[in-house]
Amino acid sequence: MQVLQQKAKELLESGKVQVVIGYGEGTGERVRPLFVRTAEEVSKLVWDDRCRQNLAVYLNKPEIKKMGMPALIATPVVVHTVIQLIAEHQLKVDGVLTLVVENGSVKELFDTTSLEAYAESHPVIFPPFVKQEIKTIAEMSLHERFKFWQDEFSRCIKCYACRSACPLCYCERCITDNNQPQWISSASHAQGNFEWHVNRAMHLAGRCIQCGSCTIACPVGIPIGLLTIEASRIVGTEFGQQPGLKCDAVPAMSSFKVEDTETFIK
Amino acid sequence: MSRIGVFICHCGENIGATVNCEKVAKTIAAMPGVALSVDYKYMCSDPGQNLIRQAIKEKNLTGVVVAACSPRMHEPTFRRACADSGLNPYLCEMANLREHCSWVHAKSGATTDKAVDLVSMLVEKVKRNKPLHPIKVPVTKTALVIGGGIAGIQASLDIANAGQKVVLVEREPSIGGHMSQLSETFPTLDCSQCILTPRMVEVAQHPNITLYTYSEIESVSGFIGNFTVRIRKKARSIDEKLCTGCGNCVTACPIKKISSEFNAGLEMRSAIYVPFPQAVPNKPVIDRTRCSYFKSGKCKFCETKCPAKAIRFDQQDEIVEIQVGAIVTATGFNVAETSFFPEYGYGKYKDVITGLQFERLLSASGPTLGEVKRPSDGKVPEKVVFIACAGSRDPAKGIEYCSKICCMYTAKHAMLYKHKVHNGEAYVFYMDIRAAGKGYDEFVRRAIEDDHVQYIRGRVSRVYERNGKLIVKGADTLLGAQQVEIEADLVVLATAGISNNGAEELAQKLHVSYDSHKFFSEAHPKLRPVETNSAGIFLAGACQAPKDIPESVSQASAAASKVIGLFSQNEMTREPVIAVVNRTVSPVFSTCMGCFMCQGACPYNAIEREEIKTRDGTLIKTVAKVNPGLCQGCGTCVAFCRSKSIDLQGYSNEQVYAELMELLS
Amino acid sequence: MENTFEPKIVAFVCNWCTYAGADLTGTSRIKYATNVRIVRFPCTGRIDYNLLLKAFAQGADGVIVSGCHPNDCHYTSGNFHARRRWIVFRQMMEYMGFDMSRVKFSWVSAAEGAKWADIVNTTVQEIRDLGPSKEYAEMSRLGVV
Amino acid sequence: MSIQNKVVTHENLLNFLGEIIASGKELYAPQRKGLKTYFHPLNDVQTIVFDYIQTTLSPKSLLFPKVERLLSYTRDGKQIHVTDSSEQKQAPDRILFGSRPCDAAGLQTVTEFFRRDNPDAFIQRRQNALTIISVSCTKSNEYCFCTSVGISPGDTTGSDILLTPIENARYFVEAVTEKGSLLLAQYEKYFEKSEAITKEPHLVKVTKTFSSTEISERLTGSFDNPIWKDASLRCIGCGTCAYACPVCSCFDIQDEGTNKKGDRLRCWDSCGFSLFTLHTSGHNPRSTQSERWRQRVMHKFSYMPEQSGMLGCVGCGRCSMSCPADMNLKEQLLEIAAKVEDV
Repeated sequence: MQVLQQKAKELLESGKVQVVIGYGEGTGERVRPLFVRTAEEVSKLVWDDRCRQNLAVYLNKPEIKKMGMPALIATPVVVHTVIQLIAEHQLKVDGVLTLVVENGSVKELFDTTSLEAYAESHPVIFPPFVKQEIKTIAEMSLHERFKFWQDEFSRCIKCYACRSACPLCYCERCITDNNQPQWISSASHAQGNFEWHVNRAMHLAGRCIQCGSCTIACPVGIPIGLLTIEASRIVGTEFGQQPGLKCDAVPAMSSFKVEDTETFIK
Repeated sequence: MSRIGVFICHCGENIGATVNCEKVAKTIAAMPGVALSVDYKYMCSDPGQNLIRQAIKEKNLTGVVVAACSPRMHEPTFRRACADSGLNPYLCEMANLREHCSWVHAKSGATTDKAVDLVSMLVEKVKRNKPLHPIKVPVTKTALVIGGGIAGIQASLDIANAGQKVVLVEREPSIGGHMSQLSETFPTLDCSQCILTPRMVEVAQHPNITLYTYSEIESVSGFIGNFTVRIRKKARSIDEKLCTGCGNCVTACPIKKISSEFNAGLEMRSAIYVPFPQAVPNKPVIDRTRCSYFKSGKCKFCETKCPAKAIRFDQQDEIVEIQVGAIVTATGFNVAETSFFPEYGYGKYKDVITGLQFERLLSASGPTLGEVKRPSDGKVPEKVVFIACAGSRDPAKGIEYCSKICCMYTAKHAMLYKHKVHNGEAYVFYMDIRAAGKGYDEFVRRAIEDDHVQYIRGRVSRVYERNGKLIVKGADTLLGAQQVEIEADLVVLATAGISNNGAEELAQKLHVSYDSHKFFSEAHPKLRPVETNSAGIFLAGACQAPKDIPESVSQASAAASKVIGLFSQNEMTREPVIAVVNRTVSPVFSTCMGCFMCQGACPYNAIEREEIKTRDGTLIKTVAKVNPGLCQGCGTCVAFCRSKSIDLQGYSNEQVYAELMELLS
Repeated sequence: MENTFEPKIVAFVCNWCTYAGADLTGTSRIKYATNVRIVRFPCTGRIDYNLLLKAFAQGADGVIVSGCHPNDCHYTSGNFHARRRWIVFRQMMEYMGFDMSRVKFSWVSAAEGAKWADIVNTTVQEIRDLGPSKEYAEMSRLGVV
Repeated sequence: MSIQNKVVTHENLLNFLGEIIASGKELYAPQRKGLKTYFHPLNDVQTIVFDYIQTTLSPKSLLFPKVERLLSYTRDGKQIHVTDSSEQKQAPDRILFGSRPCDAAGLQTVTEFFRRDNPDAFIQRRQNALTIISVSCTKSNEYCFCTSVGISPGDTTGSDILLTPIENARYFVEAVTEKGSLLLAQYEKYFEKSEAITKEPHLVKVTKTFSSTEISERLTGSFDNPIWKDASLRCIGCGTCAYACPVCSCFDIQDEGTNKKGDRLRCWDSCGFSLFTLHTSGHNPRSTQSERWRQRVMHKFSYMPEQSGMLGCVGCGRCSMSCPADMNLKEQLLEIAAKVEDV
């Protein structure tokens, strides 16, 4: 924690960055996003296991962009996110200084090579309970899966916290906010909820870096991240592509191979 | 509120006998927004079309649905009829009641119900149609021809003679291509250079043609009518204006052991050289990879001997940027080397040569001045074996296709050999003789019957050396696959025609597709053989597939006529069924987030980046923009766009959604 | 007892291959079931998976999606993109428990008039055997007070 | 109407609730799903959860559901038939058990909100058919601030019956309204008469940290204060706070259907979304998140008191608790109290 504060101080004092995006103490036991703009404030930065919200979501927020060059305190998945955002032209490589803590020291990831090398050596690892959930769903019959998701979605209130918490849901106008035509019913009935979750999964297919921020954000506890994890798993299995590893990656879903195989087209 | 006119066609009995057209018309008349719904015997007839024209005027229609045959048949007809009455033609849609309904179903209530559905969905669609206007694209009336072989020369001359400007780019120091290397041409045996060189000179002197030799295409951007091409003029190391072409430099050059490209490696050239005596332009070039001065900083003999003081060692490559409206790709082909064939000695036997090398041996301008002398010892070969299909039609070699020209030139080679070496023996191993073409089969027969060339149907399994002779082992399949062994003095391989070096790279610069053998792909194998899938880029000659001179020339003329057709108008009109990216007010400007997924999805490279800036030039955001000149309207981008910021005119999200909703309501 | 259920089936097809193929079915006067309604698109690449969802939401019993065979796309690659999209969409829907046996994907070229008739007839029969699709359409009422 | 005081044992309370279910009424009570607690209709009183502070979502949806059909239409040719759902729908008799005093106060605000100007028949009917049995708070957490907004852990506002846990697994029962008295009278056998009991010793102490009237005053004129920008930096713009809130009542009217049939639906909406104020022209009067956050606070603590004399907040703390970015309303209000200058 101290090394991080020290690094933040150096970066702010040298003028290399104008804001350090990190975590600070929040309500009760919680941590919350913190935007440190002066060297005096660096002591507020905290760094421990509670720091799970994907802070890359703030990189494109206009108010934060206006502050100037940001340094982003990153967990491994956040590094994947930064790479994916670069690949999708939402971020320039030199538009953010990514800070990772490793073996008690802070490393600056400032270019394609350092970002990609870090991401390569730090693959996304699911916590055991997520692995268990994935396994449980995989073992369900089609009908059981339908019931499972229907039960989960029945609590969905369409607050779109999943969308807002996701750093890759950066559209200014989400498909669900379209009304000509209204592709996704804005009502939170079973069908509207299903449409929303199918679309979210499809839109994140081959893009979801599996940070779990959506699941954490969901106020009604839907394990919503499992959907996008699955979408990325399908893309990985079928087309051998994984998001968040290469800054110049061609998006899996807007490319194709003549050799792509399927068995369902007659 | 829409005022849609619906016209149900009986198509005589074709629809009327199966579908209850009156009932369809009546049901549709009750739809909201339908101002008129009628049925008629023959809508495509003059009175039928007049019905539409009148109704548009009288009822002030805002849209028309004609329920008749397939839109693939009569859509243009009815759209024209609408346009006649001042209704934008894109406000007219067709429901397919014939091919998709009456012709495939029996007369029944269900068939009529289906007809009602088909019409009603189009009514809902057309309510959301927007007037569209053909896209006008200005045309720059200059053509770029890439490649100065016979195809490029022919295309250039045809376009230039039609009064249009041409820029011809050739990467070698001279134009002429493979044809300039040939001895005589089948089936008439006229001298290749005699018919080619006048054309080369014509190109050089033509006022409408700008010639860039020793130049390559650096980059191509833009679209039909409006390409920007950057050409790299490689440094020739001489001042072309001063050079008189005297040749003193070539004589002076001490580096003389460089294999001559023109003579297919059968002769040597110097480091400063003119590729061949009839070269156009007849100006030397310094091969910097071989020149002593460029390698070690010493020599400059050529400069000393140049009376015109034209040598320029410090010359730099020059980039020329030009604007063109059309591009003809005529980059030709190459032949596989003998080293491609392990069974024939991997190119280690000097007297196993390619057909192209044999051409040089036969040529009066060649290393032997037209006398057939074998490369190893200069002896006149007494027995020559020609092996056809060397590589071609051989999946094991990765070349499944027929190289097409070899049967004919092998016959020619054998014949010319016999003409020159009267008592020599010529054997041809072949798989099939493919001599389709005017006078072609007669030519082969002449070789066999008049010139006694011995044709053996079978493959050669091995060529090896024994006592200074080349032993050719093969089988004669017409004699029950009997083993044949010939002691030859010279073996000529009709090696496969393959795509030219750098073809793939060029295709990528041009964004034209190419096949697995890196030959460029035509837009349609039957109906659009000289076009590519990139509008405004055409194909001529062997860059598309191996072909002979007459075929290359006719394709070149065809490509030229396409270019001339394009240049016949100042503006080109294109179908407005294209994708558009939305634009809205500040501060959003467009809901496009600039992720450019659409760019990857577009087969036509029609998606560009547009920077939205404030008045003082600060970048606000970069968004996608569709180039209307390139977009062909497939709509693949539309389905990819997550924020639904891109839409396809004519098949917009709103339109297709409304169709579906009506259909299932 | 004979199954008299007449399913409602929507077909999303491309203009250049399957639409033209269905035209050929007509010109060849090959008869097939009346249950299918074609919605025409320029290319399979244009077909949004949301249309499939909306079709079932509106009470379709089955959906056919059809276009040019691989390598035959009028626009060279629209069908390849579509294929990739469907590979993911199908699996994703099944992950969420949606029965994809009501969706039939096919390649029908402009020359395959008979194949089109066959696709329609077998799809109608299969959907008829599955019975009406109600569950998804009725979900628009679930959760509404 | 006088408040009749009774006591009930925990066992009898469950018997009482069980009988309500048996009588065919819908009973909504706290139920657990994973780590979250919700008000859900139930059949088995044993599944009722008692050890919660606030439920995850407020009971607001019992009056103001997340999706509600207002009307349906069908069309035949050019004839259109509209069915007004308010004329058709019968509100079911419902008992809400386990709401907290803050929840009950919230329900009252929602009722009031929809009663003003044009009384909303849907919500009124549901309110009439709803009997609210709240349970006083004996525990609180760092998110609670009811006392700062004029409510207390034993407040009867909005409840029909209030139960306050007292010693020996019993509850002190207050019948607050006629509706409450009637219900108690119907199930008299489970309740014992009692003298008035002082509730305070049994209730949790929630310290009053600010004065809402002072906040309201300070907010007037704070529109352009930079505090909004700083405070909303970490807001990610979702609708969680509004949807968890027992008071927020903004909605969006959606027409769903085709040419032939369809419904008009009323759906929850949130001022936190940028779409909320987006005009057709593309102009958005609240184009930044700070403006939207300001709207949320101002509406609850300045505009509502000004327009209707009601606060738009009951201090339950759900908005802060459920916020994915830990936006804390109480903290913000304290900051306003400290920072915003008097006008």
